[in-house]
Amino acid sequence: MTSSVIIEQLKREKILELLSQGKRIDGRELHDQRSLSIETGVIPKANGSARVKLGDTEVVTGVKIQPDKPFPDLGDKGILICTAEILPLADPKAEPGPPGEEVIELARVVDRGIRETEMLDLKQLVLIKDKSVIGIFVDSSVLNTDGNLFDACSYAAVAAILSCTVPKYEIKDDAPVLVEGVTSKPPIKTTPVSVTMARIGDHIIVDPTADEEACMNARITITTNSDGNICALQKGGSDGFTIEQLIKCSEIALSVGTKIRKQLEQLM
Amino acid sequence: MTSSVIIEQLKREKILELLSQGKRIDGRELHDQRSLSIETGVIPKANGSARVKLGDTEVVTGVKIQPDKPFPDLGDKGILICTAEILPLADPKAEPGPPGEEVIELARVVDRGIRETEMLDLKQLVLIKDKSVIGIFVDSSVLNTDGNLFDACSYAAVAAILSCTVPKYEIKDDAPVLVEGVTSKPPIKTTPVSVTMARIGDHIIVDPTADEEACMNARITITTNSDGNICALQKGGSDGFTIEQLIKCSEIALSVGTKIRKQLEQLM
Amino acid sequence: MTSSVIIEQLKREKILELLSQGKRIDGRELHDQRSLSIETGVIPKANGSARVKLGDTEVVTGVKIQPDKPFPDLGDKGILICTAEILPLADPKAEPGPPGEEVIELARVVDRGIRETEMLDLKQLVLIKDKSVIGIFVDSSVLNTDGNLFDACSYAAVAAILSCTVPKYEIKDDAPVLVEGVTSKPPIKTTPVSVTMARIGDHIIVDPTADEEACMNARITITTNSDGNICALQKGGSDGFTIEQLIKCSEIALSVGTKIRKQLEQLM
Amino acid sequence: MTQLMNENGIRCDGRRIDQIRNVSIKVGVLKNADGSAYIEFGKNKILAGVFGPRDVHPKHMADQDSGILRCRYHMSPFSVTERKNPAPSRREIEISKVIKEALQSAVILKDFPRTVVDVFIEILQADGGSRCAALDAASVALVDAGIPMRDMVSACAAGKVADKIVLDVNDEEDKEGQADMPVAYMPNLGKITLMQLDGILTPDEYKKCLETAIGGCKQVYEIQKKALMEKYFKNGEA
Amino acid sequence: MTQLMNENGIRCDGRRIDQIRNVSIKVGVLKNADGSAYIEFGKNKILAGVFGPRDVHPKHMADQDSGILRCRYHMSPFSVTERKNPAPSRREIEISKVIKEALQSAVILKDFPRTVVDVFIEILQADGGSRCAALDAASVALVDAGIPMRDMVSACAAGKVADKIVLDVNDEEDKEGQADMPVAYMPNLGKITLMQLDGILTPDEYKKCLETAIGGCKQVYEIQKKALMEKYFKNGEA
Amino acid sequence: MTQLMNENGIRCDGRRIDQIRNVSIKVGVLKNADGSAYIEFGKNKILAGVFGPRDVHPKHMADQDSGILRCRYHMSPFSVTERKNPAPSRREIEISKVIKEALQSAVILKDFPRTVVDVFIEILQADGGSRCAALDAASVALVDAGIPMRDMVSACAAGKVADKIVLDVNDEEDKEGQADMPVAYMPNLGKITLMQLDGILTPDEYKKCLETAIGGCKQVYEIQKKALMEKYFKNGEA
Repeated sequence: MTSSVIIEQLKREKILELLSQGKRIDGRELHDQRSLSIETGVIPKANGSARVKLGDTEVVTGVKIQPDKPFPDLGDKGILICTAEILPLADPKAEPGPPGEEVIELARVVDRGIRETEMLDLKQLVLIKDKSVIGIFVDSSVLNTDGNLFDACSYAAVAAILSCTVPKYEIKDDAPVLVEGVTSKPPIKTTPVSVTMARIGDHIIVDPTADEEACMNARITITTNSDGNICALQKGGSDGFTIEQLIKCSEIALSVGTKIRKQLEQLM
Repeated sequence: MTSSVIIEQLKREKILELLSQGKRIDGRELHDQRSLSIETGVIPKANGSARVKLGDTEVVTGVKIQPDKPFPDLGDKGILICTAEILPLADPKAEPGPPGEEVIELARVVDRGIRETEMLDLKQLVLIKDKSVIGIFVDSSVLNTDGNLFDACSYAAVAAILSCTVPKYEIKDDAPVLVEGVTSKPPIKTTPVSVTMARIGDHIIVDPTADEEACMNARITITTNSDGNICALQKGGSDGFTIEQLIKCSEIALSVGTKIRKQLEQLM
Repeated sequence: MTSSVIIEQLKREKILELLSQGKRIDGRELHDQRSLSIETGVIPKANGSARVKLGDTEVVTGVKIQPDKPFPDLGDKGILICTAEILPLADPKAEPGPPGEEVIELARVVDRGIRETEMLDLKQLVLIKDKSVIGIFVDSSVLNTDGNLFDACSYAAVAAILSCTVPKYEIKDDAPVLVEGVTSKPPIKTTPVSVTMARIGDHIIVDPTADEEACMNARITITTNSDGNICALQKGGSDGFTIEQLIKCSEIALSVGTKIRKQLEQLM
Repeated sequence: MTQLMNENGIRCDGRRIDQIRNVSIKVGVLKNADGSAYIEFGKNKILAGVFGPRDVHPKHMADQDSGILRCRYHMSPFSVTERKNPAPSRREIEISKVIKEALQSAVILKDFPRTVVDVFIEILQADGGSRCAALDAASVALVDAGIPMRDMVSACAAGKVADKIVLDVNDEEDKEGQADMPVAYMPNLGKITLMQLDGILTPDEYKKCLETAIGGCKQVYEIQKKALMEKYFKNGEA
Repeated sequence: MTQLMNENGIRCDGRRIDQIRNVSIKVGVLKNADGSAYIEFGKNKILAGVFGPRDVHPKHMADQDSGILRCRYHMSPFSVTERKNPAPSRREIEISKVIKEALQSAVILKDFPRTVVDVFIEILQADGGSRCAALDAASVALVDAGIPMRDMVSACAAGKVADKIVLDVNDEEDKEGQADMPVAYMPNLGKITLMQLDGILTPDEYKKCLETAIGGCKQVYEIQKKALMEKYFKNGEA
Repeated sequence: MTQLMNENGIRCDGRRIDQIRNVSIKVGVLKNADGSAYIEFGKNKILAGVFGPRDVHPKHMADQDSGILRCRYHMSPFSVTERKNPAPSRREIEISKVIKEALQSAVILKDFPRTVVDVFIEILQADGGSRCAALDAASVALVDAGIPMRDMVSACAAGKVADKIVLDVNDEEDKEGQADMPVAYMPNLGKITLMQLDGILTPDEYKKCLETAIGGCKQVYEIQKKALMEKYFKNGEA
């Protein structure tokens, strides 16, 4: 234990020393993301799926689409539910059991990025108003952690949705019945892209690794849509940002997001 | 810690010494309650509400009224559910999480006091027999503890019910629909009043404080109705009562209850 | 504590020493079961019940029969659910609370023994296809543990089912209504019998006691039906069996099962 | 609706108003428990098992100066008309608490610091008055376990049925009657250690009901003693 | 559907776009807590109670080098239109976390190793902006508890309603408006310690919204100070 | 209803009765785990990750004389046709137990007292025989983690389909077939460490089914060895 604590400490000092020269420990520029690979269709039994690697952070997302009852007072909309889980095999510190506050925050931030950008036109997913709608369940499982789970899960969820096919249901006797072999594309309106940044001292870095997260003062995740608007935001971490830093972060999120959006939209 | 233990010990000795002279540490007579203040309408978004201070014990109760399905085999009655919670900010010993046996007992004793006196005529709360009824949820939150939570919660619950207004529902397509702006009084049949007493040695004292509860041998809560009958009773604590003490307690509950009932009924 | 550990150790040595001479500590032959007593009708308020003593292992099973909704996609079958619980009064090591993996395995093995042999013709338990069926709940409570809970629970569950009576329901307004005073026999197709064996060294023993289970290398439970077929099997324990041992175990299960089946079928 | 009492004052199960149901208690019925008892009280069928004094888990619950008492009152899924979910209900948690408090001043645990005595009660079949019957069995099981006791705890309910105060309310009377008052009593010390009331009584009825219940407790006490005699002094001989 | 803003730029509750709702804060309202505050922020009615520094349970959560901060944001069942289940929802768990993080750099706990400061927040009645109002009360309660602090934390939301950037979004505006941005700010250190956004903003609107929210935080800060003055320096005298 | 076998003894997925599905195993696929493997077994897609030997939490589970083994078999919500609730089902808890017992006599943990080896299995996509495939991956992941082992554990099911004993039952055959018998086998020690059976077999079919399954286990063993060779002795060289 002791030796690993010392190594952690040395790593932190190195990260801070390099940052003071405008450099990062893995050679990236401050506003560079790690290499991002996206593979879709990895779970053929799901209606949509994607496996994302963002550096060494790895996520699989599966989309399940099935008829459901609408939420009360939302009878004119389909259901969208996004969850996230850090599998215990992903991280020596992850533990089986009910999700802790970090995992709940992760799932809710991924969910809001998709919901608040209005990526899916949920009004097109109604089978019988107030009684039966299509439910879209977007479940993300983190397979390996190396920082920035927010973006990795978000990209995997968006990719899985973009690549999914929606089964067709007919109404018989007031109940939905699957029409075999007929599917359609999901009703996509925009492509949300989240970009997570860390503040370490006065430096804003994009896509922090686990080592960088261990040094960060504060974190921010900003999700933008295809029109260049800002649609969802979550600040984290125990310290704060100045207003100038927050404006800079929004600019970074837009410019980095544009590149990622192109990569995601190739999946459609 | 040690010094506070010593103070607790001295306080206990003082309480016992004073009791042997027929006196209480806060100057009350043995069968006096602490000053009781009741304010209703404190939560305007609720259908009824009350904030009760019984000495330093403080409770807020809110009443929510909404359509619900009846319990099986009770299709000709509305639903009444009373809960109680000791908020973690009420007491350094209270903890967040699922309720322990003390809190469950507290909630159930408050509930029975209202249910067994038949305070509400639940038969008047049916919308469609066996299918749709009005549900009355009476949730009490303890904000500060200083003994005798039973009576404080009970008075707050009764006051919130007495002061509530019942929304009107119409049946459309077999489902209840709210009629805006029309309300009625709840179907009140009687005003239950609980009186909690502690036995310390051979003394029966009314409305024990937390310090007195720490010295008590046994506890009893007796709820009476407007007709001077005894309707619910709960003995607690690790020691017992003689039959003479129990009869005396019922007499005290009736006489103290009469005063409280007047104070409560002014709220109607 | 220490002295009881020493006694446990001596008992284990004795069991192994006797086994090497082909003997068991309680005088039984290797393939003998302990004495089995079965009493039915012990819980008159249940639709069927049985109290089983297998040596000092003791179980009560109650059967409750009531209308229920069918499982999705199984609208043409009644519901059968078997549970098991080790009551905290049964064993100093048992604890109140949600069931652990041992108890879940126990319940699932008992359930599969009844389900996989198709003891009950569930197709005869449909009231309205896809909407309303008869549910049979078979709940076993272990009252005292002395090894081989699998067989004791299984015999109690089978006996309770064999001796139960099924109430009659009529359909009124699409809902099942009990017809008082009319019952029928359950739709029994076969009588499953489970036989549990332990391997200690190279010896296969039938119906191990708790002391023998503490020495065993591996465990196997084989359930056979009235036609002499093998219908369910569960291997347990941290070591394995050879293929020859597994074939021998199946033969033992069939021959021991025949005796037990006769005893069970007398209850019908 | 059942007629709860006929014109001769005979109740729906044939009893007089001052008569308890048939009660039988068997001591030492569980091999693994340190003490145990099985009671049939009317249609109630209840097992009580006692373990301890033994180490407390979790340890922070232990009392440095005394043993502690824990109680669990639990109903089997098949014990009532509608199958009961096996998870403990709020009702079972409350009853566990009042039973524990009813036994607490009877047991003497000062000599067993840092230990616990666990009382586990299983309702195999429930009828009116199951908490009293459970207490009666638990009290006998504590004696069977050799736990030092100041007094037995004997419990019986009284109630109001068809406008009469009656002893030992059964299931139908509990559901359709006017009041139910379970009482636990230490017969030699003369103390009531459990008392609850659901239903409406005038002050006079309240007194009568309490006295009636205590009369029932005294009858139960004789049955408890007899059951212990049967185990410990076969054929009534010491 | 409510009309959220009239032709004169007046909002559905009569406010101008740059106006916060009525806010009142009372300090030291709970007898048993080490510090406490009650806030009414529009229709929000919120209690915050602080305990500590005190021993940590469970012990493995303790930090050898510093005190830790814990937060619970909880809604009463009667606080919202539809009765809320009392068990904490995922939303409440997330808000508890962001509130804790918003307070964390304000409190100085280095001198209290192995202890915890617990902040308990109860939403008695919820309106738009309840997490900001909760933070405002919690921050004052921490001061009342005597916890050393680098700065106050003052929180207020801004948002987009009827195509305008407005200060302090209320419930109707939150539900039917276009964006909601809660912000917490340390007024002397100039740091934003909580920030979230739901809804769609152009980059220019984003900047304006952020500045508007910070303006609101500064107004709240004055109210927080006044409330503390009232308790600690009666009549404004030192 | 699918026709499970044609007149030429060819199964619904084109296999002969004695043929296993395509199996591929990749070793060391997870960066953070001490050992890992990914298996595709028919349509099963399964990850296994091993951590340890490492400290046990909670501590009271530790064994003073040996390391302990823990197992979790878990299905992703998207792994099956109907979305699965992420909370572990009773079925998953039972399978976790039988997998742990199947591996227990293969691992040698005597030299690691007071530690735990955790085996985490995630079913990303489920097909018939997922517990066997999971075991095959877990066994390879244990080797990859450097845990000392007496033998590999190789698993494969056999079953009865269309009145024939067949090797390696797939999903359709499992659902509509007559019997399914998963078996795990230590190929060098000749021991069966997992065995279950659902379905009806005559004594002769039982023997044949068991032998068929063991034949499958031996085929899987070769694939497991090849996968390890590929990682540890590139191009088959030592």
